[in-house]
This record gives sequence, structure tokens and C-alpha cells, in this order.
Amino acid sequence: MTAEPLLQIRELKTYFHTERGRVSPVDGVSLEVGKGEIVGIVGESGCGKSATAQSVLRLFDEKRLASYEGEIRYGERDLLRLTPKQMRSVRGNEISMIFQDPLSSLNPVHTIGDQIVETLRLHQSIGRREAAKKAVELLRLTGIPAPERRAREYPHQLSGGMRQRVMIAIALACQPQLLIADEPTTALDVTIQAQILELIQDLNRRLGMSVMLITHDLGVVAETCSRVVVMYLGQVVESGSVRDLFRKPLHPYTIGLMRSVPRLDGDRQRELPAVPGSVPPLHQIPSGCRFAPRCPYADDKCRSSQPELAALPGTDTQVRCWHAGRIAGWEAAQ
Amino acid sequence: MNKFYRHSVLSLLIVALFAVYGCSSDNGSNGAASGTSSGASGASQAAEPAADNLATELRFPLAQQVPTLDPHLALNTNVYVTLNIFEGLFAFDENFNPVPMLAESYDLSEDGKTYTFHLRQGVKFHNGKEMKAEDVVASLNRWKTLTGRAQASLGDSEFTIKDDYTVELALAEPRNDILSQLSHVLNNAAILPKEVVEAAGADGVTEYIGTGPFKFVEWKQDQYVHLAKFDDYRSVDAAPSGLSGKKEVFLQDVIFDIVPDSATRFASFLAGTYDYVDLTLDNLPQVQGLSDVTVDKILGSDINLVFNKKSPLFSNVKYREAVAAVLDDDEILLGTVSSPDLYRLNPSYMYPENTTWYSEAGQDNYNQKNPDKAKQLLQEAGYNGEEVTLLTTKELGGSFYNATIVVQKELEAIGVKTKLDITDFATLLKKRADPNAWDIYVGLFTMPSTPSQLLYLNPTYGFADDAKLAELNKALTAAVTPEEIKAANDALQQYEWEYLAAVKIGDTYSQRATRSKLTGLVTLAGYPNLANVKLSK
Amino acid sequence: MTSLTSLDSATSLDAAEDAAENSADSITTADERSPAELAAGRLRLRRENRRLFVRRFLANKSAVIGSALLLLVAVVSLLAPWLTGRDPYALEVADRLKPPGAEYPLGTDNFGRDLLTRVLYGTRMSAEIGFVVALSSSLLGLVVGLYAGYVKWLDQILMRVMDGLFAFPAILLAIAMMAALGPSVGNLMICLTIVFVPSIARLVRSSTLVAKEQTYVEAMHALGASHNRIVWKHLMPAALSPLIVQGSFVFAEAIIVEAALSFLGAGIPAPTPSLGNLLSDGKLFIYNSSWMTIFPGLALVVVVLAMNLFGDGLRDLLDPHARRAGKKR
Amino acid sequence: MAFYIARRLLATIPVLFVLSVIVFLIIYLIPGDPAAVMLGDGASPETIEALREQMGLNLPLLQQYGRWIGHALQGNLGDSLFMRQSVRAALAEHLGPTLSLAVLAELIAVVIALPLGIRAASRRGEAADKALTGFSLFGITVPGFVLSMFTVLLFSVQLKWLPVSGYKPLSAGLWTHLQYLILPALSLGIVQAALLARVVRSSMLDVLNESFVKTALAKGVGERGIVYRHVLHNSWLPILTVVGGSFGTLIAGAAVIESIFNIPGMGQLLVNSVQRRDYSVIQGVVLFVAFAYVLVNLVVDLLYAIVDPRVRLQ
Repeated sequence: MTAEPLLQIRELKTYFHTERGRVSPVDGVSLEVGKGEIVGIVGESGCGKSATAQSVLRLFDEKRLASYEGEIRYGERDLLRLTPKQMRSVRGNEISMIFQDPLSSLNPVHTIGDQIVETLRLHQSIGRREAAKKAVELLRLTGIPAPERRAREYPHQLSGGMRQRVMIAIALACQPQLLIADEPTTALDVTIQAQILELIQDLNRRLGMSVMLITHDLGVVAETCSRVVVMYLGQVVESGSVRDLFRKPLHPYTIGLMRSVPRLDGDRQRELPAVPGSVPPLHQIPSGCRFAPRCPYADDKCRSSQPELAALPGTDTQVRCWHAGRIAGWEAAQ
Repeated sequence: MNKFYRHSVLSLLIVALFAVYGCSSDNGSNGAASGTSSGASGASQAAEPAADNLATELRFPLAQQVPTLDPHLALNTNVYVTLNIFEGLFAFDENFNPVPMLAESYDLSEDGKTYTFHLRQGVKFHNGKEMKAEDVVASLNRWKTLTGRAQASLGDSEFTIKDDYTVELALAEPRNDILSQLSHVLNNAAILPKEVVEAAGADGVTEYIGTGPFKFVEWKQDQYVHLAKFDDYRSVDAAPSGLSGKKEVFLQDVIFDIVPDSATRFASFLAGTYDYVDLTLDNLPQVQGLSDVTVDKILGSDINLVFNKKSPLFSNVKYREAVAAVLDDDEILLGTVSSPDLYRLNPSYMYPENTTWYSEAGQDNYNQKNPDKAKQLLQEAGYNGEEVTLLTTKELGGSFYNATIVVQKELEAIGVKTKLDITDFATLLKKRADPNAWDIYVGLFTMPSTPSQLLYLNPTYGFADDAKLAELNKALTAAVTPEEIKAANDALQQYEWEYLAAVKIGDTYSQRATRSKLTGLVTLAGYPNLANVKLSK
Repeated sequence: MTSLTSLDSATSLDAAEDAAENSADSITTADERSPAELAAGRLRLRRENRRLFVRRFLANKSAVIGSALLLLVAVVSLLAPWLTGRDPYALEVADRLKPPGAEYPLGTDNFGRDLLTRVLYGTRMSAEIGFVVALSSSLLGLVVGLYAGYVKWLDQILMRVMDGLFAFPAILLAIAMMAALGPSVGNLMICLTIVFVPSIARLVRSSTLVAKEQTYVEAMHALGASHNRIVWKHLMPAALSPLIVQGSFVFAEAIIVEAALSFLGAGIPAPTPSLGNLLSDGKLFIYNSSWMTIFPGLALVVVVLAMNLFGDGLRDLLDPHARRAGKKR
Repeated sequence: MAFYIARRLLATIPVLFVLSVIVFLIIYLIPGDPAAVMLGDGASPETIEALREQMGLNLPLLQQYGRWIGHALQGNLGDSLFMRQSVRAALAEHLGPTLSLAVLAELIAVVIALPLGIRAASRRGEAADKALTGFSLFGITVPGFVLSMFTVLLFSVQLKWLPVSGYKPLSAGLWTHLQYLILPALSLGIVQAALLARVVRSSMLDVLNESFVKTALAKGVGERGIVYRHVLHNSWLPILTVVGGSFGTLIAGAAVIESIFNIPGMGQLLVNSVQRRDYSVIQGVVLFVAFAYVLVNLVVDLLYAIVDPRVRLQ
């Protein structure tokens, strides 16, 4: 781990109490985000990556729906033990978050300027006029043209890309140390996607702000992240540097994911390989290794007992698979 | 642009709202009707100090809307008001005897055909003008044309001026009910100034100027009528009795509130807004316990079952006799007023209290309660299931409806097919005037002062057109001496019980509560005379 | 511990649940299985959905109580003539204003008629009015709403007429119709239907406008479906669930309006018992013979409550994104 | 924007025209006529006929309507036989009480419904939510006129705090004016509060599911800020619609309460006029109520534009 750790999640479990009993979309997740680092979290939808992200800021309703276990160490504090008031002072101030759908993530009846001023005045004692000026600066920082006019307009008057920039401006209002981006580009078309990712990387470089980037798009991870965590069914199955994972993925799921990415120089005639089957529902979790039912190399051991997430000797990558070392060889053999 | 847009719309709305709200509420208080007397000063002069601790304002509840305040057109509740504003040449004492009021005296010619009325002098109208013969003649001739009963009695004879203070009435043939006609409460023969009478259109006078103890101040339609003391009222110096005699005014202002809902009237009485209220059977126990409240019974309307003598069935007297035979008056009256001490049986079409016109003739046809005889009569008449339509309304307190459905039950009991036609009051008036819209109508009637004024005896009401009945009726009005009157009256009532234009069912009482601090209130047939009334604080 | 938002439909949860629902038939790729297996799978799915619907129904308190009360009202209305075997019109003036006792379980009115029988008949009459008015105004409102929502130029005309009717005071309509066409239950039902059609029509119109914009409607056009087919096969179902819910509230509202009209003398023609009539008759005897007001009042509350509870329950059940409320233990 | 208002007002002309025709037809159908009611059953047929002649009731229906519409277009709604004044003056006089009653009742409704609805939505499933369901069922089930029977008994008769019935215009002093309106407004307001509270709750619950609420939470906004600044601001549209609708019904539909509390409002004027067949006033009231209703809807639409920037006044 080169960077000094900013956020350390240890054995985080998030429980949802639904009509059909208790489920845990996040089932013992451990990962770290270092200062100034961009960490990607990948996995099919439903694997708990977004639930993990939202658990960091405890955005779920803890009165009627959710409860947490484990530890989220941020600096010296464990976010799970903070009082609601303390938690509020962290949100948007030290850790901010941006979401997937810019269209519905902004309050339609407030102007863009007001929504930024709100964050500023929440965490800093700053006059209304001065906050408004700072808001315009933030809009300029995120590359929005004619920020003075835009500040007075409403969300429905802006394009999708523009709105995502506003979300980022809101997130940056109090220079947070960590930005959690929950699939920030999924709802945008490719050209805008690139601009937003570039903006995030630029802000990471210039402000030294760490970023936890949640996405299901391996291409995005390759371009922007330094480390990546692969999640499956509420658990981390592999994590390591982007270079290692892309060059030599160890966990069969990661391998499957990598292979299903269409390559420019790929052979067009052959059918694009896909990971067979789909993520089982949360209340039908298979015994043993959770990926076993879809894993081509699964044997009795895999189906009976669950492997631990452990560093594979000789590599910096952590993987949760009994046959991690050997799988690379088998692959080569085919 | 955007924010400015929002603020401009907001401010425009607020301004509009206030404009609408402002203009509507402040003109809510100005008086609607004209009619404040031009002569006398609007508000009464500086109120002279109350004798002892007398209150100056009395609020009096009315049960129904007041359609008009024109005395010649006034019926039921509006009479409560007009009686205290206007006066006629004569007025009833407590025994319904006509007593001179605006007329000092009168002479009757030998042949009983010509009345000469001598007017009191120096009597002032509310507008300060002195009452003269021209006013009396103009008023009474207008009264004659507007009122059905007056036309039936006076025909086309006219009132004429003899001199400033003498008026003459020449009749075609002698009539003994003239004075009663001039005193009767409904469509009262009130005297108004000549110019007010002449200015009146078909919808009634527009200025309410009379000679009574109270003068008109303001009428807010459907809300209240405000009367005030008429300071230079010239009272007769006879002893007060009924609506006649001496009238002294101790109140400065009288406000008749129009409160149609009986529960609301009663609750206001309990809350102290009113000191006099009509009672329903249900309210009774709540006031009986109160020390400062006296409850008494006053004679109200009588109930008669009127036949439509032009209807296919009831043009045949046999069917009328059959219905008369089956009626059980106790059950009908009990069903109507729900308490045995709120009605009384009475075979006569007049009240016993009206001694001159009360008669027992024909009473064996009354309250027969004989279903078998009725069935037999029906058979003789050849009844085979034709439907009898009972016309009624739930308005006017619901008593009409109550009586009708008990009659319905009794008719159904002997196999008569009935149909109930319940409409609102306005439709009832229309249908009752239409010969082929109904068969039987059970109604409550304000007791007139003479048989000639009984509505159901003349053609406009139930279409009675029988030569003998008309002849007996005329003979009754021509009778002069008490003996002649008694004989003619007995003959008419005896024949009425045979001809059966209508079947008398019984008389009803109504109950009222009066707080002890309200004294001197006299009523005649339920209509209040507010003169001589004192209200302590 | 933030305590506020009920974020029970958090994105991840939805995804998981949706996966659960169609997990039954996606274990093996579709084409490999025989039609019999497919049919069995579909049957199992339908049975499971029905079980799920029943479980949700039972979990929804207001729906359960509502339908229980509704059942009671229906039974009472149907069996009214046989429950007491007495004629609601038979008057026995000697027995007037008797308090509830052995002979007359709920006492008698001022004509000595048995109040229990009249309340039963009254409930039946009011339930009948509510039902017929709710049904006819729903049907009429559906037709008007659908076509107003679907056909642009019709929209203006129909909606202006609806505005007119909406603003028309029900009282005038009732008194006028009663006076003009003669007082009868039928006329009152027509009058009440006219009063409620506009509100239903507006509801259906708004749901049609929304549904019309959906892409599947454009797809229908593309496939050459006729206008009527689109309106009745596709747009109408979208309006059904709000319509049924609004219909139940119209049922309750109609009964209250009838009661108000009886107070003004324009309701069901006497002596036919209806809850409105009984209430306004009782008003004159409220202090000493309060049973004449209390029992019809109770009956009115039960019937109206039943319909409102049923309506509430229905709305939650039929509402697509009904709160799948979590029960934190 | 002024153009929009003008267009909307012009659009009411056809509605009012259709209404006036319907009312004239109904008047033609209702038996009984004002002359008989005015003169009573004691009057002779000739006098009744004379009055009908003076009122022009014997003219053919079409001519009567033609005469009426002719006057109406110049703003003269005719005179009332019973009210002894022009229809316009009668309407203005009866508007005050109805407006005061409607405003006060609506105020009561909003003051009760808003806080209750907001708490029920933000504390779903807890006490406030259960209280709301109970109260809203009570409000819808117990009709206003039954409620008024008991409130009068308690506050006017027993406690003597408030007058039983009657009305004093605003010019008689605010407190006296309000004294007469509290009980009737309460009887009307509680029913409207019940309806409104449910809408507030359901519209807020819908907004709570929007993702910008999660953004607000992620920004560190407290519960109060989220409920009032974010959720409530976005729930105004359905709330305003219901408030507009209920204000409309309060103007037209308070006849029963007005007759029980003897308040000279539009409802009472209408009932009295129908009972005594005062045709010109019936026509005037119906048109006025319809126009008032359209006005209320217009105000609601304008408020939409203020409350929600996305709403454009085309």
C-alpha cells in the first residue's frame, strides 16, 4: 500500500430488514482508500458495491430498514459509532458523494446556486452573498460555461453532463478529502463520460482528493483508477493494483469479467464470452464459495467451504479463491 | 428574468385577493331596503333614560323567511312583524271580538247595508303625516282587491270618502262579518298613507309606513328585520286585550332574527340571545327544569283533510263519506304532534273560544273511527283500486307530512291504494291549484275569525261548488242578531258535515318558553303583540 | 444513526428483489425446456404471485378491516327484509318514541315505526345509492376521461363541460330534479351521478395523458392497432387502479351528500328510509329520543368507514410502487 | 402572463353560457312560481296573475332568456323580487360571509393538515402517522352537519363561549366577526383538513423516494432541512390542487352548515332562492359560483408557476 490510508473499511456488514426477512447486501467487506488515491469498485449490478458506498455515509434509514456491523475507520474515527449530529458534519464536508442519475439527483425547485450555497452554509459560517460568489467559482472550477447565469437557473434547464458537473461542484464545496462517486458516468453518453472522468482525475491531482469510484465499466476503471476492488454478492473477491489485475487477474470471476470486455482488435466472428448464469438473490446465497455455481473450476471444496480473502504469495493482489494460484495456469492450458 | 417573474405573479395575486375580499365585506353592512321613514329622524332621538333597569333591545326569533312586509299580502311569519308596524280600523280582543282601533266608532244603516266609520283624529303615520279618510279609502280598496276572503265578502262594493275623518262602505246585501274581515290577522286590512299605496306595484308596497307602535328601520333579507319605537304613537285608551286596546312601548329597538333551524333557535334561547322561543316536544324537558323560564301552551292551527271535489273519486260524496268514516283523529293528531296534551278534539270548524261562531252541529260525523262502515261505503261507491294521491310537503315544520302519512296508513288499512306526493312548498301551491294533480290534502290552517273566511269553503281551495253550501254561507253572513247568526251557523256547519268539502280532524297547541325577565307579552293565535312588553336587564 | 428517510426502496434492494421475482424460470436458458415444464413454471409463478398478493392483502390492515365491514354491510343490506321480519313503514302511533328495549331493540321513531328495521332498510338504501352512483359515475367518468385524454380536440370540449358540472351546486340540481321530475330514488341517483362524474373523468384523463406518452403506446401505433383498441386494451387498464380507488371514495361520498340533501329536504323522498332521512328525522328529537339519531349515525359511519378503509387498502395494494415497507425487528 | 390570464378568463365564457342555459331549462322544469310564493295561498288568482305579468313570467321561455342574456351582457343580472334589490347587490352582500367562512375554514384545514401530514410522512408508521389515518377517517366519515350539532351544544350552549348562530360583517370588528364564524368554520374545516392531510402525507412520501433527497442527505442536510426545504417544496403541486378544489367546494357547498348556523352566505341564498323560485337570483348564484370556481382554479394554476419553475404558463 503506497499511499497512507484515509478510509479503512473492515468486515463491514450492512443488513436490510425487508418483508421477506433479513438480507445483507454487504457481507463482510474490507477495503482501503489511500490519501490522493482513486480506487475503483467493480462488479455486476446487485453485487453490493453501491450499498457499500452508501454505507460509508450511512445513507440508509436506520430506523426502519438498515443496520450495520464492523468498522469504517476514517482518520481516527469509526463512522459507524458517530452520533447523527457528528455524522452530519462529515457528510458533504469531509466525505461527499455524487450519484448516477444527474436528472433526478438535483432538487428541481431550487436554483443551482442555492443548492451549492446550501452545502457551504451548512458546514461553514459564511455570509449568503459570499457563499453565492464561491458557488460561481465552484461552477467555473468544474468547467461550466457562463457560471454567473447558470447559477440562477434550475436543473431542468441544464443538460445531463452539465448537471453532473453541478453535482461535482456541490460535492467539492467544502474541499472534502474523499469523494465517493456512485456510477457517475453510467447515465451519460460516451463523450460526456470522458469529460467527467477527466474532471475527476484533474480534481484528484490538483486537490489531492481521494476518490472511491463505483462502476460496472472496466474501461472506466482502467483509465482512471490506481487500485481496483472486485465485488461479488456482497463480498470482495479480488483487490489489487489496476496494473496487476488487468495483466494477470487471479479470481475466475475477475477473469470472466475481463474476457467479456469487447476488444478493438478482438476476433469479430467469435461470440463474445459471458460469465454464465446471473447473480443469485440475496436470500438464496449458495454455500461455500459464492461464485461456485458459476465457476468453471469449482470443485467439492469450493462448494463446501468459503475461501478467505488472502494475499496470494508473491503478488500484491488479494483474492478469495481456493485455487487462485493455479487458475492462471489452467487458463493458459486451454 | 425568472425570479422577477415569480415575484410579480405573487404580488399581483395578493393584491387581487384583497381587492375582492375588501369590496365584498365592507358593503355587507349597508342597509339594503329603502324605507327608512323620511319624516321622522332616522335614529330615534336621544333615548330617554330607561324607567328602571329596563333593557332597550329585544331580539325575537322567526321560524321562516319573510317574503314580504306588505301588510295586505302578509301571511304566517311576516305577520309577526307587520302586526307591530301597521294597524287597521278595528282589531281583535282576546276573544276575537272586533274592537275599534283607528276608527273611533261606526254606524250601521237600518238595512244593515251601509257602514259609516268615524276616524280618530290626530293619528300620525310614521312619516309624520296625519291619517285622513283618503288614506283609509286608498288602503282598504287596495286590500279588498288583493285578498281572496275580502273579495268573497265585499264583492265589488267600494269604500268612499264622506269627509276628512269619515269613510263609508255601501254593501249590496247585509253582511255580519265586515268588522271581523277588517280585524283578521292574515292579509290584514292595514292603513297606509295614500301615496305609498298608490306607488305600490303588484309585488307590494316599497315603503313600510303605518300607524303602529313600532316603525320600520331596516330589513336585511333572510337575516333580520329591525323595528324601532315610534315616539309620537297615539294610543287608544281602552284596556289592552289581545291585539287591541292601550299600547305603551318600553322597548327602543326590536330585531326579528330569521332563524329557520329549530335546534339553532332553541340553542340560542338557552344561550340567552332570545327570551322567547317556540318549543318542540323534544326541547320541553330541558326548559321545564329552569327556574327563570315559564312554559305555556298556546292554541295553534287546526288540521283539516280537504277533498279535491273535482277529482274523479272525490267528486262523488260517497267516497268523501267513506274517508270521513274511517278517520281516527286521535291517532292522526298524536302522530302529528307526538304528545296527547298538544292537541284536542273539536268537531266544529271554529274554535270554542270564538263564542259567536262556535257550533256543535253535525258532530256525530266527527271522529267516527269506523273502518267497516267505510269499507261498505267504498263498495257501494264501486271502488276497485284506483290510486288516491295525497299531496303534502315536509316544510313548514313537518306537521303537514306527519298528519298525511297517518291518514295514509288509515286509508291503506281499508284497502285504499294511496300514493304520497311530497314536494316543496312552492310546488305544493302550484299543484293544489291544479284540479287533476291531487285527491286529498291534509293541511294545518290558521283559524280565521268567521266561517266565511274558511279557505276550503270557497272555490279557490279544493274546488267546492255546491249551490246549497254557497247559499247557506251567504245567509250566515247576512244574519244580524245573535240568534239569527247561531241558527245560520248551525245550518251551515250541519250541511258542511254532510257535503264534506273538508273533514275537521282537530286543533293543535304549540308550546313556547318565556324567560321571567320578559313581561307583558300577549299573543293572539300565536301572533305576538310587542306593545306593553317590558324586558329587564 | 440517521433516523429520517424511509429509503426502503434503495436501488440495490430493488435490483435484488426483482431478481428474486423472476428467478423461478431463468435457471436454465429458456429454449431447452419442454412446453410442459414451461407451463408448470408459469403456473407456479402465478400461484406464487397470488400467494404473495394474499399475504400482502392480509398484511394491509385497512384493506382487511375495510372488506370485513363491507361484507357486514352487504349481508345486512341483502338480508334486511328477513332480519327482523317487520315492515319499516308500519306505524303504531301508540308505541311512538319508545326507547330501545325488548320489543323494539333500537327503539321506535315518532310514528312508532321500528327503528332497527328502518336502519337496516336505510343502510340497504344508502348502500344501494352508493353502489349505483359509484358504478355509473365510474363508467361514465371512464369513458369521458379516456376520450378526453386521448383525443386532443375532444379534450377541450369535454373538460369545459366537466368544469361546468363541477361548479354546479349539487343542491340546486337535487332540489330542481326532485321538484321537476318528481321525487324518486332514481332521480336522486341520476343527480348524484352527474355530481361525481367530473371528478372521476379528471382522474381518468390525467392517467390517460400519462399513459398515452408511454413508448408502448407509440409501439402500438406502429403495429397498426386501431385507436379504440389502444384506448380500451391499453390505456383503460392504466386508469383502472386509480379508478377503483376513487370509485370507493365516491361510494362513501355519495352517501354523505344524500344525507346532506335530506337535511335540506331534497334527499330520498320520505317515507322511504335512508340513513340521510333517518338522521334528519332524528334531529328534531335529539335530546330526549337520541337513539333516533345515534343508531342511523352509527350505521352511516360504519358504511362510510368500510368504503374508505377498503379504498385505502386497495390503493396501497394496487399502487405499483407501493411502499414495500420494511419491518425492522 | 397577463395574456395567459386573459385567455383563461375568456375560456370561462362558454362554460358560463352553457351553465346559464342549463339553469334556465331547470327553472322552466320546476313547477311552482315566485308570484304564488310571494303572495301566499290567501291571495286571489287575479293578483297572482298580475304579479306574474309584472315579472314577465308569462313570456315564452326563449324571450325570457333573450331578455336575461341581453341584460347580463351589460353586467345587469336583473332584480330580485324577494330581495328587493339587484341580483348583483344581493350576491355582493352574500359573498362576504361565504368568503370569510371559506377562508377561515381553509385556514383551519391547512393549519391542521400541514403539520399533521408532514409529521406523518417523516415519521411513517409511528404515532403521528397512525393519528393521521385515524383523524382522516374521522374527518371523512363524520359529516360536517353532524359535527356541528355537537360543537354547538358544547361551545355555545354549555360553555357559552361562542354565539349559537348568526353573522356579523367584518366592519363590526374582527373579533365579533370571527366569533360568529369559528364554529361553522370548524365544522367545515375539519372535513377539509382530513382530505388535505392525506394528500400532504402521500405526496411527501412520493417525494421522499426521489434521489435528490439522498443527495441532500449526502450533503449533510439535517432532518428538518430535508423535510421542509427539500421534500415539502416539491410536494406543493398536489397540495395546492386539493386546497384549490376544497376552497371551491367551500364556496358552493356550505349550504347545510350555513343554514344550521344561519349565515347569510351563497349556499343559504341559493337554497332560499330555489325554495321561493327566485329565478334571477338562482341564475346569478349559479353563474357566480361557477365563475368563482374557475377563478380559484386559475389562481391555483398561477401558484403552480410560482411554486414549481418547471411549470410554464403556455
